[in-house]
Parts: sequence; structure tokens; C-alpha cells
Amino acid sequence: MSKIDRKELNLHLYKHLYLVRNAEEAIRKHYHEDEMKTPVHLSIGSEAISVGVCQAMQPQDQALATFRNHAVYLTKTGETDRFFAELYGKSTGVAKGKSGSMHLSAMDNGMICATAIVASGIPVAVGAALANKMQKNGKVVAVFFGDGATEEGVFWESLNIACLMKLPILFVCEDNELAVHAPNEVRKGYRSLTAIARQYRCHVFSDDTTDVEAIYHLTQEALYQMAETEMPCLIDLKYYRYLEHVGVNEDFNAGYRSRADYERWLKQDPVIIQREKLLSLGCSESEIRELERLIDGQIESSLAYAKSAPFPEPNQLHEDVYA
Amino acid sequence: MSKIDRKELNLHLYKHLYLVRNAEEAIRKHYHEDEMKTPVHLSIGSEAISVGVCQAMQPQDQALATFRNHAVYLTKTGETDRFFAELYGKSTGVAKGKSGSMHLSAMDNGMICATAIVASGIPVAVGAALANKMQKNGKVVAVFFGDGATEEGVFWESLNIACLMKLPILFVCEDNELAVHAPNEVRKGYRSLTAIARQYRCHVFSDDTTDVEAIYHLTQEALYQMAETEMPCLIDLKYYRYLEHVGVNEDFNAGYRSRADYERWLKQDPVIIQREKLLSLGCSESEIRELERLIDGQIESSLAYAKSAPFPEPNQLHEDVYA
Amino acid sequence: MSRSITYRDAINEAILQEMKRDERVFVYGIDVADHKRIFGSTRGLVETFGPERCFSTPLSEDALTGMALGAAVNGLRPILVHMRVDFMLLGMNQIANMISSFRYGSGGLVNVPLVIRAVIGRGWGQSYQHSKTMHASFAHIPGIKVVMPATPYDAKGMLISAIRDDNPVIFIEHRWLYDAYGEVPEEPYTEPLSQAKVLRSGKDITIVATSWMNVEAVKAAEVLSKAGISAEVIDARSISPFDETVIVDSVKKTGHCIVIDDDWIHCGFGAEVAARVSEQCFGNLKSPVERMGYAATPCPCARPLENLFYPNAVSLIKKIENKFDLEPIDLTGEDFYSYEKKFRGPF
Amino acid sequence: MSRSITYRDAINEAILQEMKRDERVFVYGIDVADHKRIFGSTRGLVETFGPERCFSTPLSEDALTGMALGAAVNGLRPILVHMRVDFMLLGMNQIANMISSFRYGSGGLVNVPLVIRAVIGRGWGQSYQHSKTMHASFAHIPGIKVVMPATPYDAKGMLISAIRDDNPVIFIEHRWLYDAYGEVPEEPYTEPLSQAKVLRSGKDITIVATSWMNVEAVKAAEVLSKAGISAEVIDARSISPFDETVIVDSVKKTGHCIVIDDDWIHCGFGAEVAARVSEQCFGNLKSPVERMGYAATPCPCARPLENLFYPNAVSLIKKIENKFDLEPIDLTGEDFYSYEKKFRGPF
Ligand SMILES: Cc1ncc(C[n+]2csc(CCOP(=O)(O)OP(=O)(O)O)c2C)c(N)n1
Ligand SMILES: Cc1ncc(C[n+]2csc(CCOP(=O)(O)OP(=O)(O)O)c2C)c(N)n1
Ligand SMILES: [Mg+2]
Ligand SMILES: [Mg+2]
Repeated sequence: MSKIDRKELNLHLYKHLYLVRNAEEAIRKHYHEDEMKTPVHLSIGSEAISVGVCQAMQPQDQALATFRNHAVYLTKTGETDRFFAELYGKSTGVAKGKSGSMHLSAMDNGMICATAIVASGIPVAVGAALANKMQKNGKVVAVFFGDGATEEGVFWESLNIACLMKLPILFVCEDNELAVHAPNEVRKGYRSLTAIARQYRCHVFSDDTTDVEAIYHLTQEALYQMAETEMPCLIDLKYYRYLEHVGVNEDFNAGYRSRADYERWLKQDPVIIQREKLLSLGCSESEIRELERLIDGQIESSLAYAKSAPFPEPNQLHEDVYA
Repeated sequence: MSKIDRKELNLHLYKHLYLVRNAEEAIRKHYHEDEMKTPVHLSIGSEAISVGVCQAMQPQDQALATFRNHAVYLTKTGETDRFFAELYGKSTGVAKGKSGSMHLSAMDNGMICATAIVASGIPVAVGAALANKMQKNGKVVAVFFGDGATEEGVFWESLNIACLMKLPILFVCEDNELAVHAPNEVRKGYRSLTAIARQYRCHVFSDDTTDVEAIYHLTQEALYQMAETEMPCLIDLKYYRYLEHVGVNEDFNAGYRSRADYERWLKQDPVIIQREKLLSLGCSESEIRELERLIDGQIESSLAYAKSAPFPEPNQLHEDVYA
Repeated sequence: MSRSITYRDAINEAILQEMKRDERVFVYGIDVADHKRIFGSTRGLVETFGPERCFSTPLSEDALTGMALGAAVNGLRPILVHMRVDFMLLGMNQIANMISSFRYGSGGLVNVPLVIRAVIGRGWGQSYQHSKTMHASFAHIPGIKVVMPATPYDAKGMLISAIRDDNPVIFIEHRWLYDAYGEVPEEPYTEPLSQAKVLRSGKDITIVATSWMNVEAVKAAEVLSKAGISAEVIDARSISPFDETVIVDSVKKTGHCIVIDDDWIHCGFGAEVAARVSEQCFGNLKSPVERMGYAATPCPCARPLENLFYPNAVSLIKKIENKFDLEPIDLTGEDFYSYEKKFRGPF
Repeated sequence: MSRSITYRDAINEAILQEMKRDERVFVYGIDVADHKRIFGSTRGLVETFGPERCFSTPLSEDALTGMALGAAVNGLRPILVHMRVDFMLLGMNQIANMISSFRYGSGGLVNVPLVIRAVIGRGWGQSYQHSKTMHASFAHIPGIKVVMPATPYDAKGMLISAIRDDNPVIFIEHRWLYDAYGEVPEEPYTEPLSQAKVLRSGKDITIVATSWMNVEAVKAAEVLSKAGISAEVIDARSISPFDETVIVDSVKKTGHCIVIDDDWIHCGFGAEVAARVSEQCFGNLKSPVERMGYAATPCPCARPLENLFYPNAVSLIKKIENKFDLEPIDLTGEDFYSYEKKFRGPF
């Protein structure tokens, strides 16, 4: 890749990282107003995963995420109008305010859905991949899930079926080594998820980088191997969850983890290191600022739009249940 | 082990093999009379597994089996009166005729239960093992399941939890490489169950022997290692199912498997080779015959007892639902 | 012109015709493609459409259920088959938490056209893990349709409707009905998914039945007619959405109503029927709505107990004799459905 | 002598006391031992009894449910906790196919003393995957007990009964009730698991409510009393086994009945109540039994829609105004439960 290309790629990735991070920072800023009446599970700290993976895929490729889905949604759609409106429960939201933060869906942008029942999206993604394969449309599905989801039996059923049927699906474990507040030690009867996955007929990658470019390339390699071999792939990517499990605050005083870990990871913050990389790649501070300002503006305007949008009409309650 | 001991052990094992085989042959003989109104999944061909494993355990140890449970039941209890009566739906049956063939339970003999929902007994066995561990009673639980059961997510959940909690449980896969009529090729997205299980914090063994003595010793080794390390164990044991999935007939004409395979396995029939071993260990033909006659007599008398026993009274319908 | 085929063949024909008409339709599930073909109902599918559109799967009901959703929202029309409704319960989370609400959660943008077929009904002493029905539990959840056809005609017409419907439909088939014959047009046709149907007209009492219980009810009605009681038999057939109009109209006419449901009574579908009829026929009812269903126990294996567990034409006749203070009808010579005659083991 | 504590503390106290009394009792489930302690209800257990008798688990509801059965039949008395009933559905197979029938299938030889606690109720716009109740679906299955206490007193008494009971008991707790105060004796006591309870006496109409809906019903009754309507409020509380005597007696007295159930209406528990009342009070009813419950939709997130989704004191008052052709009661100045005042996000 030439230097120009690399710069462009990294700018592109930064743009997405910045959007995700700052959309969520906006949530943090406004949540206390108690107008976003929906439980939020923020992705802050993990942005490189969703952005790196989704941007390595084609726009028509599909993603499916968990309750912690803002990052995937935002990088797949790039939009914030319907996003914030949904968090505010407004009729202009992605789901007219019906789904809230935990189940964002935007089919047209390849965002199939998100789900608040741990692991329940995984077989849905397998079915989506099966449909893509049967329709020979070349689309790949990336299904995002937490490390906790791998304890649900349906994860193993799904992995087995995807490998058996050679489906175009990328299993992406967003691995923060926590399920709510429970560490691996009270949840895992094995040493390594990837060591197990390697026994299946699929490709397996893992990394603990926060470098979005690295994740981007790793995903491209995964997609390449998947296409070559017609086998699914599992990627285990470690990250550190900065905030409490649900909500907008830090929770280092709760006692289940230490601030020191956080501070170590913070040194490798995906957004900060990507910004630094841009500078080292020859982007000017003002070029970056301009891009950031644009995104800040987008977020501000979407927030305002969301706040001023109307709530759904009462008759909306009964709409959309059946086709 | 001295020669005497070995002879005694093998006689003991043969007695159990013979009981299991011939109790099921009796079912085959009488089933067409349409008085045993319960679906039977026969263990014929697999006897060495249940007998070898259960006899290597202590009598107070526990077992939990599938719809294909006669062999485990018979070797754990040694009794046939309540067994046949249950198949005939009689009030003298293990469950007063309420459970039928697929869910035999005899707590006093360490037979926790059997279940007709594939894999659903596995977590129950894990819970039973947890109780044993908490009560420090030294009991081990062996849970039997088919290869098909490993496709159910709950198997993986259970394995994980057992390994995590270091439970005294032996997972025994009775592996006939078939689920009803479906071969591994339409069911498995991986190469080897044991290769996967080795990634968990447990011991793993596998064998395709039909020699009950070999399985007995393998189980003893497994139990020894479990006790030493406080880790569970998984044993994968291959066998060939002689008859149709459910029912008393052969089904080599159905087209999903060949008679040739059957004939190859038949050369290693667990009951026949054990009988031959006894002769080679110095048992006399008449000694063996005597033992067989005793068991034949037991089966005959139990059958007669079952046939003549009364059906449950109508009021029994509503009994036993709640304590 | 008229042609009589079995319920089994009616289901089979519906699937064959729809798969021919619409290449998005496919069938999968445990053992759907083995030589037994789900009691014959998936016959000919692999041969006609290949293993891509009809395939057996691993034993993973939970994942299989989620897969139906994924395939449906991505443009296909899956038919998932369970040999027993009991096995479908392994997919309950997907049904209740995912499938039912997907369309709502997409703001109405994404349809979920899928069918889950599940078999219910007595076999050969299967007892308590192969004998549930649970239609009320599925019907309780908004966003799902639940139907239980009782005749070959409805089996074909309602299955075609289910496959063409843009919503998730749970399609419940009683095993004993598989051998029932009835007139079924050769060409494809649809039957509504949310309408009860009068199976037999009458004026003295309304019997509302589900699934196999319709067979028992019709038989009971025939016997009762000899005692001068004219019973109207209504197949509820559409459990959700449930339109009570046909039933309410009937009860307003007859003044009496018995529900005989192919399931347990407590918190079952029969309660829903009784509640609606009691409310909407208030003042028209000459006696309280009565309910019949399975005994409040797990299903026992032993035949004499099993016979008591299930309601049937005879117990229904007795109930109605009581209601109308009739002399016991002489049942000798009546040919009731007997297991022994029509159904054998091992399964 | 009298002491007022919260529902949360009542549950907590019941568990603490029973674990002290009986060392076979243990508590497990996802997050039961973290610092939040299931909204505070499992507080102090690890500290008092150690991690062997109170421990957090992997995210494996299906296996966890089966484990309760295994531990119970092997002599322990497990309490499994689900932070949401929606998650419990992952264990539906174990509940319906295994736990409910184990005792029956052992010929009555083996008891199954286990408790599954599950939380229901509104949170902070959780929408459709964290808002189910489904007590009717559990109650539909014979062999299981299902209870839903609505007061701190019942929470403690019924939980102690449930733990001591030799049958599987599903114990459903509404989240909003956690902060409700009520008089609760310090010493252990039991409350029956199969009896409805009169929460407020009245003579004009019987309101049968479940779980949180009792709070709404009592409030409605208070308001209605000002308009001269004396409403009797009965907490159904024992969903299965369900003894309708208390309710039937009340309706025979009042002649009117409304069921307000904390769940969907179609094929819900409300139908069971309506069916029984309609049958047993036939001739005594002056108007048909009416039912209220959740809207027939998945639960929406947006607050204005969510407010419409749930029935409440106001909609109940309106229903009763209609029934009795009352002038609309002036509700200004009435203090209805408001989310905003008592409940905040994020969860
Ligand atoms: C089936 C189910 N069980 C329990 C929960 C409650 N719950 C919500 S998030 C969560 C932890 C998930 O951990 P992980 O999958 O690692 O995702 P993370 O929160 O770390 O992103 C749990 C237990 C749930 N939503 N669904
Ligand atoms: C959950 C569930 N799904 C499907 C079935 C139907 N069924 C009964 S036995 C069986 C195959 C089981 O295969 P395996 O576990 O290998 O046992 P085997 O019959 O080979 O002993 C199936 C699919 C069932 N009983 N339970
Ligand atoms: Mg995690
Ligand atoms: Mg097998």
C-alpha cells in the first residue's frame, strides 16, 4: 500500500472512530437529563473493533450486534439522526422509538439487528449467512458478541452449524474478559476460546491490539481466507471496557476491577493512538480538526433534531406487530 | 491383577453383559405382541460401554442415561422385575407404569434418571455432581449420552461448568456416529470431539473397543485421575448400533448404512468376545452355562411377573404430580 | 374432480407446490431428509429440489430456530420442522424474545416470513416428554401466528397461507390426523389463518375443539344426534390471532358451549375461549362454558392411565349428557377411534 | 413489635433465614454474587455462607436450570435466580420437559425441592426483550408451582414456603415492588403457596390482580371509593396450583369482576380467572368478567407508548367508570405511581 493510500485509509478509519466515540460521549453528556429513557451499554474503549472489522467489509456486507451495539450501528450506517432519535424514543428513530438503545436495526445499511438477550443474535447471523450463501449474493455476515456470550450453548451450536455448512460468517468476539462484573475465573472451564475454535473447520484469529488499522488488515486477511476456503472465521479481539456495564459512569470504585488496568489500556486508547498515527502519517492538525469539527457538528445537529422530534403517536403502539 | 481376580472380574462383567443383552432380546421376542406399549431404543451392540463404565464405578456412584437407557439401568440395578413391569405399563414397574421405557429412574440404585429429550440429562447430571461435591459424599456421577447430544448447546454449557467447578462427573459419549439416521457428515463442523474436549480443564479418553474389560480399566483409570486432580473426565466410546433407531428390528435395507459394517462389528460382538475370553481364562462351558441359565430364569420370571401384574388403578393418574 | 387424500399428503403437497412456486422456500430440521421424512410429510422434497432446499441438520433446536429468523429477514422463506413440539421448546427463547418482536423492533421495516411446523399427539406410550402441545404458550406472545388445522383440506390451505404469510407462523399438526382422509383440491389454494370454522352445524350446543379433538367432537356430535341433541362443532384452528366471531355467533344461537382443547386446561387456550364466550355471550348463555382437556398431570405411559389422561368422544358425550340431564346413551356398536386398530409402536 | 421493611429486604431476609436454618439451601445464578446482588436481594449471602453456597455462574441458563434439578434430586435445595424472566426462557426445556415431570416419572419416589426466582417489570425503557412475564406459560405445565407475591409480607412468607416446599416453585418478583414497604415480622413464617388473598375489602366489584397490578388496583379502589364504589381487591398471587375459592366467594358477593393481570391478555392467566369466575359465578354475575393486561404488542421503548402498553390505576378506574356508567372522576391531586419520581436509568 502506498503512503497516500495508507493515509487515506487511516483518515477514513479515524473518522469512524471519532464518530463512534463522540456520539457516545454525547450520550454521556446528556444522559443525566433523563430524557434518553433507555438503558445504554457504551462501547467506549472498543471502537477499534467495530470500526476495523466493519470497514474492512464491503458496505453491502452485514453485521449483527449485541446490546453494546452503538459502535457497530454507527460505523455501518455513518448516520446519527435516527440513532439519537431512537435513544430519545422519538418517532424519527430507527424503529420509531420502539426498540431503544439495545436493539438497533438498519437493514438497508447491512445492520441486521442487535439483541439484548446474550448470544441470541448468533444463530440469527448464521441463518442470515445461510440465506446469503443460498442466494449467492457474495455478502458476508459479521456477528459481534461478548466473551460472555460464548458460555451460552447456542454459540456452540451456531459455530458448529456454520462450520458444517461452510457459511460466509465472521464470528467476532469483543472480548473484555468480563460479563457484567464477572471475570473469566468464575465463568470459563477452559484455557482459551481460540484453542477450542481451532478444532472446528474454520479460521481463527486473535489479537489484543487497539490499533484500528491492524484490526482492519486482520479482518481483510480473514475475509480473504474465508473466500478462498469457503470456511467461516472466528476472531477474538481483546479490549478494555472503560465504563460501567450499563450506564454512562466509571465504576472503578465498585471493587471488581482496578483503575490501574484502565490506565494501562488508556495509554493505547484506540481513538488517541489513531489520531497520533495520522499526525505521523503527515496529516496536519488542522486537517484533523476540520474533520472532527464536521463530526461534532453532525452529532450536535442530530441531538437537537432528536430532542425536538415528536414522540410516536399513540396509534403507533399497535402498528408493526404483524405485516 | 492375579489370574483368579481377572477371571472373577470377567465373569462378573459377563454376567452383566449377558443380562443386558438377553433382557433386550426378550423385548425383541415379545414386542410384536403389542403389549409393551412404549417406544424402545435398544442398546444391543453397546453393552460393553454401560457395563464397563458402571461396574468400574462404586455401587453408590450415580448414572444418568438417555432414551437408550436399558443397559445402564440393568447394570446399575441388576434387577428385571420392575424393569419389565415398567415396559408393560404395570403398577409394579419402576414408576408404576408412568414413565415407560425412555425415562427409567431408580435413585436407590444410583440410577438418577433417563431422558427422552436429547442432551437434557447432561446438566441434570452436572447438578447432581455439584450436590455430591457440596455434600462431600465421594460419589461420582456418570452421564451417558449419544454423539448426537453433543450438538445441543447444553452439552457445551454443561462441560464448561463441570470443568470450571471441578465437579466429580464422567461424561460418557456412547458414540455410534449416528443420530437417528443422520451420519456425522451432516452434523459435525469439526474433526474430533475429543480434540475439542482436550481444550477444557478435564481428562479425555477415547476408544473403539468392544472389550468390556478394557472399558472397565479405562474407566478405573479415568476415575483415578479424576480423584487425583479434582477434574471431570470425558470418555468417547465408539460402538455400532445393531438395530433400528427405535424398535426391535434390523434396518439395513433402509439405505442409510450398510450391512457390511454391521458384520464387521459383529465379529467383535461384546457379549460373544467376553464369553470367549472367559473360556480362555479357564472358565468351563458348564460354569458359564449355569450362570446364563440363572439369568435366563430371572428374565423369564420377571417377564411372567410383569405380564401378570395389574395395571395402575385409575386414581394413579393424579398421584405423584406434587409432593 | 373431487379427490380424497390424507392429511400427511396434504401437507406434503402444500410444501411441494409452494417450493415449486417460490424458490425462496426451503425446508430444514432434524431428520427432515432421512428416509422416514417426518412421518412422510417431507417426501419428495430432496429429490425434487435438491439437498440445498431440503436438508437434515445437527441436533441444535435453539440455533435452528434463530437461523429461521436470520434466513427470513434476509429474503428467504424457511420452514423449520420439529418432530415433536416438545423439542421446539429448546427454541423458546428465539421464538419469544427474537422472532416475535423482530418486525416491531425494526419499526415495521423488516418482515419475518417463516414457518415452524411441529408435531403433537399420542404415539405409542411416549409419556411425558413427547406429548405436549403448548399452543397457548406460543399464542400468548404477540407477533407470532399459531394455527392447528384439523382436516386435510385445512392442512393444505393453511400451510400454503402460512408459507405465503409475511409473519412467523407456528403450524401444529396432530400425528393421528396424518392418516385422516379428506377432500383436497389438487391446485394450490389458501385458507385464512385467523378464522374459526364450523365443521358441523347444530343448534343445541356449541362444541369448540382444537386439532384432533375435532375428530372426537364430530364423533360425539353424531352419537348425540341420536339422542336428539344437535351439536355444532367449531374448529378453533386459528389460535393466534384468534377471531372469536364464528364461535360467539354460534353460542348466541345455541346458548351452550363446551371447549375441548388438545392440551392441558389450566391457563390453556380453552380458558381464552371460555373467557371470550362468557364475556361476549353474556346473557345468551343458558349454562356456564365448560372446559375439557388433558388431565392436570404429566402424560403417563401406561395405556389405561393414558386413556384417562386424554379427553375423547366418550368423555365429551358424558359431559353433555350431564349438562342436559340425559339418560346415558347406549354406546354399544359405536366405533370410536381405537389406538389398537390404527396405531402401532414402536414410536 | 411491628416493623416495616422493603420487598427487597423481605426477600433477602427470607433467604438468609432459610440458609441459616437449612444448610442444604444454596443460591446461584448469573451475577448473584457481584456487588449489585440482584437489586440487593442476595445481599450478605456470600459474606455469611461463603462462595460455596452463593455463587455467580457462567451465562448458561439452560444448563443452570437443569443443574437445579440434579442438585434437588440429590438432596439439596437450590435457589436459581434470573435477573429477568426473559432469560429464564432459555431454560424452558428443562422446566417443561424435565423439572415438571421428574417426580411423576420416578413414580413419586423422588422429590424436586427447588426454587427459581425471576424478576419481571418495567425498568428504564428496556422494551421487548426485558419485559415479559409469562406466568401463564409456566403455570400451564402440571408439576410446577408458580407464585407472584405482591407485598413484602407475602414476599418473605411465600419465599420461605417455596424454599421449604418439596416441589419446584417459580417465584416471580416485580422490580417496582422491590422498593415497596410493608410490615414484615422478623421471625421466619410461611404463607400458603396456593391461595389468593384479599388485599382490600369491598362490596361492589371484585378486582383480581397479579404482582404490581395489585398496587394499581388498590390505588384505583381508593380513588373509586370517593365516587361511592367499594371495590374488593384480591391478589391472585398463586398462579399454580390456583385455588379460586376466595375469588369466587368475592364475586358471588359483588356480582362484578375485573381481572388486571401483569402480562399479555391473550391466553394469559387473566383468561383462566375469567373462565373460572364465569363458570362458578354463573347466575351471580351482573356483568361479564372483563380483562386488562399488556397491549397485544411487544413492549415498546418510547415512554409514551410504554405508558400505553401497561395497564394502571387510571385505565382501571376508567374501565370501572364505564362499567358502572359513572361520571369521570376528577383525578387531579391524586398521586399515581410515577416512574419519573421513583425510578431512574440506566437499567
Ligand atoms: C440470556 C441472557 N442472560 C443474561 C443476561 C443479562 N446480561 C446482560 S449483559 C450480560 C453480560 C454479557 O457479557 P458479554 O457477552 O461478555 O458482553 P459485554 O457486556 O462484556 O459486552 C448479562 C449477563 C442477558 N441479557 N441475556
Ligand atoms: C431435543 C431433541 N431433539 C430431537 C429429538 C428426536 N431424537 C430422538 S433420538 C435422536 C437422535 C439421538 O442421537 P444420539 O444422541 O447420537 O443417540 P443415539 O440414538 O445414537 O443413541 C433424535 C434426534 C429428541 N428426542 N430430543
Ligand atoms: Mg464481556
Ligand atoms: Mg448416536
